[in-house]
Amino acid sequence: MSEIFGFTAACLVGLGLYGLIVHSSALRKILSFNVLGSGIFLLLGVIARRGAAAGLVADPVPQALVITGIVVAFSATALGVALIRRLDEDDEEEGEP
Amino acid sequence: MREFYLLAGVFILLTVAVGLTRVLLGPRGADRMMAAQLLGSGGIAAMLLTAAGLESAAALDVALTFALLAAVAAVAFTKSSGRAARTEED
Amino acid sequence: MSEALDVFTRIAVSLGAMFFLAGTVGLLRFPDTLSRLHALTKADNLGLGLIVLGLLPQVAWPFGALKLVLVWVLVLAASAASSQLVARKVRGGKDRS
Amino acid sequence: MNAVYGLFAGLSALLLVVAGFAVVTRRHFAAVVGFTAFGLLLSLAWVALAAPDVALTEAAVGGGVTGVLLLSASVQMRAKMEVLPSWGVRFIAAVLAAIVTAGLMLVVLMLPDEAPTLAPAAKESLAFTGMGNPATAVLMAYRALDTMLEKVVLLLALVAVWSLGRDHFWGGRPDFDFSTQTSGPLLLLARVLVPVGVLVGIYLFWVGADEPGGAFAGGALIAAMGLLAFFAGVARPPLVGSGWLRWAVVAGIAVFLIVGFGGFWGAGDFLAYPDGLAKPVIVVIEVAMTLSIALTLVLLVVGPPGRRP
Repeated sequence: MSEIFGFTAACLVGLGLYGLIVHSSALRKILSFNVLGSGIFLLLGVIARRGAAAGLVADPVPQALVITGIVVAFSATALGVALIRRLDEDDEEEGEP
Repeated sequence: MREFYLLAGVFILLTVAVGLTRVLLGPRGADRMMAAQLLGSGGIAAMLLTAAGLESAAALDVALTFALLAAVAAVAFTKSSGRAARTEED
Repeated sequence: MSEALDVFTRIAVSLGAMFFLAGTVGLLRFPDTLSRLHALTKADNLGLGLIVLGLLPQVAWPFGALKLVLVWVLVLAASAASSQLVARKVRGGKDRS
Repeated sequence: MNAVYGLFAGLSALLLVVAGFAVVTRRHFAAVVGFTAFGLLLSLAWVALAAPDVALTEAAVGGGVTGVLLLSASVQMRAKMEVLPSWGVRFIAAVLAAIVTAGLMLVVLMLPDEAPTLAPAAKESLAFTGMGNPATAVLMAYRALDTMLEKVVLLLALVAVWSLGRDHFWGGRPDFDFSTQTSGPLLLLARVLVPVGVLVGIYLFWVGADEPGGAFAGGALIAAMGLLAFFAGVARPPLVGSGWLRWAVVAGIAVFLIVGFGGFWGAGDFLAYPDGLAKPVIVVIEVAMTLSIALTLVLLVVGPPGRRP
């Protein structure tokens, strides 16, 4: 039954990819990239749920991987936002509209 | 009884998700923020019901985390929606 | 005894769900921001309150119950404070223009 | 069970609608609101997938600190609406995305019936560490090296963010956007919520050994409370140049490394825990990690120094 989330994950990856291509502003690209990443995490979650064995309801290894992944994704997002801000400031100083 | 919890949770989630159209309609930043706030408390309610329905005690902790973060998000939205509105007026 | 409690839970949770429905309808149909705020706070406080009340007899005593009540109190505090902030913002905007 | 099926289907539909909204809408502010709502729904999905640890981390990191970060960025942008490319470009992008989605769906359908799993191996490490929560055992014992390197990634990201500050601001406080105005209700909220939130964060970290929770969820929750304190004006972002801050930020990695090299002497390998002492050693690492994570997340959100020291 957890395969439903597998399909959802596939759609999320598609949505994120679409946003990553069509958006021109960096902020929206970052946001789309996060949606894409969430799709991949969700896929790992489905794989973890299918790997239930040895008395555990799910395989904890992919789950731990996702926990690490969420934090790494956040670090990348924070760095991206900091870059956008600095770019904006520099644009303003050069007097661009 | 477990079925009842889960169905009630899904019902609340779908209801407040319809309210999200306010985010589209606006017109003020405050209206958008209120829709998100409604989704927040609806999500907390759904999480509590899921905790009961799936008999997962840990889901209660997730609901607790939600409750705390809903407040942070609400404050951040109010502060920034005011800013966004002001710059829109400029 | 436990059957009576189950009936109580069903009634309280259903009522709570109704308040969420009412809050959503109000948020979508009420004409101005302040009355929408009124609808929203009803859903927040009463809807969630009734659900917490309904679930209280069903959770582990005492820590589960304590967490449930804590969730409700936190949402109440957050909703009260942010309603104030929203209302001030809306009124402040009107005064200026 | 039909109700579980309903929950899965309902959650999936909502996830897609909200994510679609966040990606497609032209208004930046609405997109960020949508993304925060998406984080909330995602963490419900994690509970449904029997992964409460991930749900907690997603709620605290995805919904909390990422939301505030993106919001502060969207507020600063001068253009409030997105300019989308022509209809044709969007169509081609949609087709491309649909192909990738279809491919992934095929993969989901073709997943082997007998799912490969590392659960038995993780279960073994569970017995060795004396912990009750398999996810924490994997993070701290079975794959501890990954967790340590991930802390290094966080630190590197912070170094990179700080390096984007201007030279004359170096050593000053970060200029966190909306910390200028405060009001009564906000002050009250911060004074009530921040202590409770920090307490819940410590609780999450503490039960993480045996129940869902752990250093990441606890640290992220404490970080969100720090942001709330900045919003209300009851605390200010710290001076970037201060010595205590640097020690606190590297504390997690430092303890990890000390334990790691201590492993050569005590147990014969890098990051090997001595017999019988695994649990106390892990708790010491986790305390330092929670502190470092909370602080690093806050510093990543508030950004590089923006005021003169």
